[in-house]
Amino acid sequence: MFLESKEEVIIEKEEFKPLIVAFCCNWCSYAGADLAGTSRQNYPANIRIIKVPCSCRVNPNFVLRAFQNGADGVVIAGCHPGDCHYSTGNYFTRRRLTIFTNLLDYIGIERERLKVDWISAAEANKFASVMNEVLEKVHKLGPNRKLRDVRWKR
Amino acid sequence: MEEITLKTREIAYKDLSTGKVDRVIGFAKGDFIYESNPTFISDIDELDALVWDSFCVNNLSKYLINELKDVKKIGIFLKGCDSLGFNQLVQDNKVDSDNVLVYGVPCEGMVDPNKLKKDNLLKGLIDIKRSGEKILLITKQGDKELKAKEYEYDKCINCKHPNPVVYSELLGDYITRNNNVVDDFQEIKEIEAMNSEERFDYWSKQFSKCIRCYACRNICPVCSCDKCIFENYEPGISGKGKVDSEDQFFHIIRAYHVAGRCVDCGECSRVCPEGISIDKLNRKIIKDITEIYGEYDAGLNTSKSSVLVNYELEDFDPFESIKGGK
Amino acid sequence: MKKITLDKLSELYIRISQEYDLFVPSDEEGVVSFTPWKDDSNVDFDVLKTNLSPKSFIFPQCETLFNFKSEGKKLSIERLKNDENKFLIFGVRPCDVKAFHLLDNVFLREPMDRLYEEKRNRGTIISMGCIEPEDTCFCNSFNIDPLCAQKGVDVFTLKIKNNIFWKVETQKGRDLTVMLSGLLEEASEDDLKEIELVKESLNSKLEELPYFNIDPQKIDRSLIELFESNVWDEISKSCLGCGSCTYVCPTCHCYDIQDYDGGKGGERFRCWDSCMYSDFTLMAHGNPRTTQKERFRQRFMHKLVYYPNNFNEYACVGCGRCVEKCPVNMNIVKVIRELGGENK
Amino acid sequence: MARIGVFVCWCGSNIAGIVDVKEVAKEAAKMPGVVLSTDYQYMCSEIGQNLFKNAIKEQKLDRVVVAACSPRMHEATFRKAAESVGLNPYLVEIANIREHCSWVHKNKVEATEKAIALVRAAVAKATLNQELIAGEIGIEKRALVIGGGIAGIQTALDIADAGYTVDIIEKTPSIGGKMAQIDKTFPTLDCSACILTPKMVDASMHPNINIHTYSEVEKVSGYVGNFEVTINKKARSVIMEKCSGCGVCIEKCPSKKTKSEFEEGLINRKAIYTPFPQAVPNVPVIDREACIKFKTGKCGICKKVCTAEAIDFEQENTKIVQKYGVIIVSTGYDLMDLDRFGEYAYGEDPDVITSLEFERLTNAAGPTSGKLLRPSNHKKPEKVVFIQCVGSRDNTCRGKTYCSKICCMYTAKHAMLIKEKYPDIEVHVFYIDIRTPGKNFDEFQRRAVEYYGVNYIKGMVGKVFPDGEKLIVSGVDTLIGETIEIDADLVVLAVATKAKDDAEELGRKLSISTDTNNFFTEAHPKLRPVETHSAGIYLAGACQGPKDIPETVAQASAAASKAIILLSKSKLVNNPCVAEVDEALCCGCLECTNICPYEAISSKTIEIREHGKIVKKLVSEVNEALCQGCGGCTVTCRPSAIDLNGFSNKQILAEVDALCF
Repeated sequence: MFLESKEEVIIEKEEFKPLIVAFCCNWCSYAGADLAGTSRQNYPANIRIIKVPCSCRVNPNFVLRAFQNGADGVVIAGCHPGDCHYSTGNYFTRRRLTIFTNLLDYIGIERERLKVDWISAAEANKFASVMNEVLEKVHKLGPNRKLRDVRWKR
Repeated sequence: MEEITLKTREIAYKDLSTGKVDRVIGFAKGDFIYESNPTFISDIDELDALVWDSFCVNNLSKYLINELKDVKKIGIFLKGCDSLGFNQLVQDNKVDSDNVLVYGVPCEGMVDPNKLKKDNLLKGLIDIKRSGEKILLITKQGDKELKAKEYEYDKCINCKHPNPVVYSELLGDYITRNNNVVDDFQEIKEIEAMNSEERFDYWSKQFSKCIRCYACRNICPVCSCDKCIFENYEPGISGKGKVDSEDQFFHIIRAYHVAGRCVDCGECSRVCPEGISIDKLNRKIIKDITEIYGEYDAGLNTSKSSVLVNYELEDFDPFESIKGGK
Repeated sequence: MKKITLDKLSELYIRISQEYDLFVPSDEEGVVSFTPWKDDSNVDFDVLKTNLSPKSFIFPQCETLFNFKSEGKKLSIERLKNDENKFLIFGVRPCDVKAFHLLDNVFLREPMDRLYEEKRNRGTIISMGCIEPEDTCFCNSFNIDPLCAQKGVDVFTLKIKNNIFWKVETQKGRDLTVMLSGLLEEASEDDLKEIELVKESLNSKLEELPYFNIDPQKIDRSLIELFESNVWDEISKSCLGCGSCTYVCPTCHCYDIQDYDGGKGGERFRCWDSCMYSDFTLMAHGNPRTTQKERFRQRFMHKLVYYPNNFNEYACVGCGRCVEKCPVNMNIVKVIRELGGENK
Repeated sequence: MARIGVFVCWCGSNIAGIVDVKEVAKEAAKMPGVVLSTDYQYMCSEIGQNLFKNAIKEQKLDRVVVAACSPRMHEATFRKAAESVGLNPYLVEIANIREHCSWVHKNKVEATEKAIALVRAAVAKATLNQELIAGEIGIEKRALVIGGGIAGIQTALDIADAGYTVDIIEKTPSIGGKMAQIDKTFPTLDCSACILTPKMVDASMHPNINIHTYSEVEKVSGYVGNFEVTINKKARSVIMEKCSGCGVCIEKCPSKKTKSEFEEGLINRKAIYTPFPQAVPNVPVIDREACIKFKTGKCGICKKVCTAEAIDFEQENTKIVQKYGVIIVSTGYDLMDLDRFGEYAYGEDPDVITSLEFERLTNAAGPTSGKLLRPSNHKKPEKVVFIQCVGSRDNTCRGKTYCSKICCMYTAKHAMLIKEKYPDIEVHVFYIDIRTPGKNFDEFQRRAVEYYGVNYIKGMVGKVFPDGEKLIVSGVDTLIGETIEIDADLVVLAVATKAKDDAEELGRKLSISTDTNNFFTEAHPKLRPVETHSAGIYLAGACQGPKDIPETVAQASAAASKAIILLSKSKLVNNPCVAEVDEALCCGCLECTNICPYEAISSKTIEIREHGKIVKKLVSEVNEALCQGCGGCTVTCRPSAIDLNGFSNKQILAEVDALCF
């Protein structure tokens, strides 16, 4: 019995491939991701990027939908405040997501699962390290069941 | 009958008869003594129906949206909390304040029939009088004096705005309420103190009670969209399925949609047939905004746009993890 | 007539729950609703109106009709296997039982609704009469006797002092009673007398109820007259258009059918809908009822006119839940009055 | 049902080396709506593009997905190709399986899995893509150059020569900038003024160039092709048109207490002054802070002596509002201030000077008419010590992390200038490294050492302190590993260059970004060095990073040619991915208007039928020419009435769903 359960634990750990959905702004973070590629950085393949024009395009609906459909973590990355291609977009992002991440945390979603950061087009290293960091944390937390829509089949 | 009732009739008579307003929105008694209902009066002969007592809990201001499509000028009776909602409606361009005469009514707090019922005080109730922090029940079995705080609506107990923040006429004098509130956000902090598992259990239990009747939304003075995203399935954002994830989605997004605009009138929680403490979501956001962006002022004025459509260059930034760039 | 003393109830619950999924009215955080019985459930037989009506046992707010799997471009439909578990609801009030019957009219006529039928068959109903009607009760306006078993009840009970009296009504009820033999004892002569007294005292209590004079029979205008009547403009004004009345109502039975696309698969489900909502009966061309007035009218015309035209019964049982729950205290009683349904 | 074609590119082995492209194509074929799925070595090659075009024609594809490199590389390529065969370019979607997949992942199985997911997302999005037609906007055939240094002048001249009107805005009373202060230029040692002033004159004479000196940018609105700039022309107190530039007013002005900015404060100037003799325009300006008339109301001598009656004390700041098609930023640089570098005794001892001050000291037109004298006692120094990298390549918070690039060369130049004139003066140079890349640069520096015998010491200076008449410079010679002390008469600091203090503020006005050091950031460090991320705004000179004159001039001409390319177009197509309002859903709260950075959203009142009644309704309205498509408005919109073409709510949700598949 004891042995069995132990095995299960191991299997569970091996099988858990976290899914991370990353929203990257076209001008900085997406370009940063490109540069990470050009400079052959390395980060886990479970990170899937969606291009948005600006971090201020990311609607909380999108984040929740990702969690509903089985994402274990969500990343939102934009230009550094002050560097927004649209000059002020990410200032609004910053406020909205400050409130929204707090709200999710309050509802009981671990903060580590929703990562917001500023990554410039030049910060290939940062892009990779942020992604690795997120993945590591999410992996520690294990699969996300919260907000999950039971009807969604993966 | 309370004199304030007479005042409401006087002013309504004055303004209706002089044509200053075409219609007044106020309260009339319902089937039970502990029931005062919204009423719409355009005819001075019907003014005797107007009352003002300890059960005028509803915020009438949202009715202005439709009524103003009907008539030009409206007089409306608003309490402190109502007036905040009114301002927000003006801010959202739902109501043109030029067409509204606000009769402000200072409010000592409204009495919750359900609390009376729980203590079995409704039986044989004839009338109820309010004076300061005491309520006097006049019943067939005789009179009974009660501590007001114990029988007020929860939302009234820590009322911050007993007096209207906007009005063209004030009925009665300003009221100061002695709220011996130690910490405004005590209950929020209690939830924050839990670990994330406990918090999630707490909230999913609350949310799963939801029957999606949308009473919370429809009573809310800042939920004034013509077509709510939760009544429009075309964009494929939300569905009708009664599953936890949908309920959670509804409540999170509802709270987010009123973020920075919620006037904390507590109506959402009052009307929830399942007794979900919805305001604890709104108040969490209010707490954060107050702590991060300073004094929370939704509903206090109609000039400033809400927190989330503003920014400061030096806003607090909780996100930057690994330093780099700027 | 049998009886059981309150102290034996928990024994009774245990016995029942061995055979059935047992649901009892229990108080959680001040809200009384039918929940699965647990040995620590706080059972409450004094509150008449459970927060939600028990209709959700036979007509859940949301139920899957079938699942589908999608592989590449192909879709395949998967039948659901039905749930075999027998369930038993203890303490359903006569008004709510009547409501079951009103739903049967709709769902059990041809073409029969199999999902509904299947649940109806799995369920056993132990009803309980009301000896202390509340201010908001007006079942008598619909000729419901709060002390008599309604059609479809398997066992009818009455809670008087610390006895629960037990009257078998159907075969289902009989089987259950057999199963519980030993727990239930025969009611004595005195008991029967006491019951009679209770019955007599009730009438006076009913007469004192604020809504005693409500009588839909008195509404004498024709469908068209009522439909065209301008009372609707006035009384619908304060309606917020929320769905609380429809969702707490034991007789409202409108539903919507939607599909959920769940990636590799999905499901078609039906869920409660409310005539109060702007998207109710939404069609390709748009919505037939664009104003709240029209939606409001629909609800009460349905309960007081359309349904009776089809089934010779009103689609309201006077439970009074809507009276308690409406955020603005607009309810069917006021509507009936406005339409002239009151004994002067 | 859509007819989608999927094209998976190998990119040689760049993608195919890690991602199983065949597998990806095979999986894509199964996705709903996909009628064709294929792979090819180089989709961007001509053969690849033909394959792509033919497939669209033959298979009647109405959507296409190209799984290849980043859209930032080839999206435009495939959109063009699609357009050429009659498919709306916005029906093309790119799945980035190179930069975001094959290049960052090692595990072939995982990479292939991910590639399939990315393709699924692209297919899901493409299914919802709409035909988008780009609108056209006219171009204001006029250029604005901000900053009248050599960069600005060169840019202006080139654009003007191409036949377009150019306005130069210069903050100081004269154009010329830093180059005008410099004595000689490396590596040729030809006279700076001699090559600059002709250009200044050309600029002032050029029929297509207007120069606004003593002016600043106040506000910038609009967008590429149609910028609207408000210029604040500060009151000069001298009427340009009337002034003959005789200079009598300056002569007679009694106020002498102000340090001359041009002379780096080595001497004073009058309250009414022209920065330097060759100033363009050669019209003085009254410094109202210094002017006695303005301070006390008395005086006014200048007005009395001015025969041209050009003096006007009542003159006020004027605002000019002007439309421009393009803007070139050439605001230049400054020297870092040294208050954090006490060890060099700069500011405490007059004989410690900056390199720019030295330029003035050796300049024939300078305060000492070119004679090298110690500021303290006007004696000829015997020993001069140059200290390089003062604040440059400094990782502490005091200095700048970057190399200021020009110091090695000008220090060598300075050393040579001294040796040339006074072979007897001992010259020592402290340096960390010598960096002299560039044509004839290294030869130049070596000449200083080998021919002129300048003593180069590899090491930093720890302290400079006065010792009687002398200055003791104590530092380390890292080559011999000993501390050495030199009793110098003059110490010249090669102070780090820095971006202008108001660069960030200007950047915000123009909505172009600045980097960690507040230098303006170019659109791409290699491929778009003179463009910014804001279309129609270009960079020239040291405002983008430390540069010497030849580089600055080269970049200036480059920026000019970019500007000319744009101005020469008859029309601009604007980005059709703009916000759109569904008036039926819009509830008129107008929160969207509050956040739009381009003021592209306004409101209007429409009349709608609401059950029989005609009612007025307030709704938002998007100006497609102004909207830049950030999408911020869509999130403020609670009923989702405002949506973004090309990145609609539905499209993004579809992508999320697909990635979670």
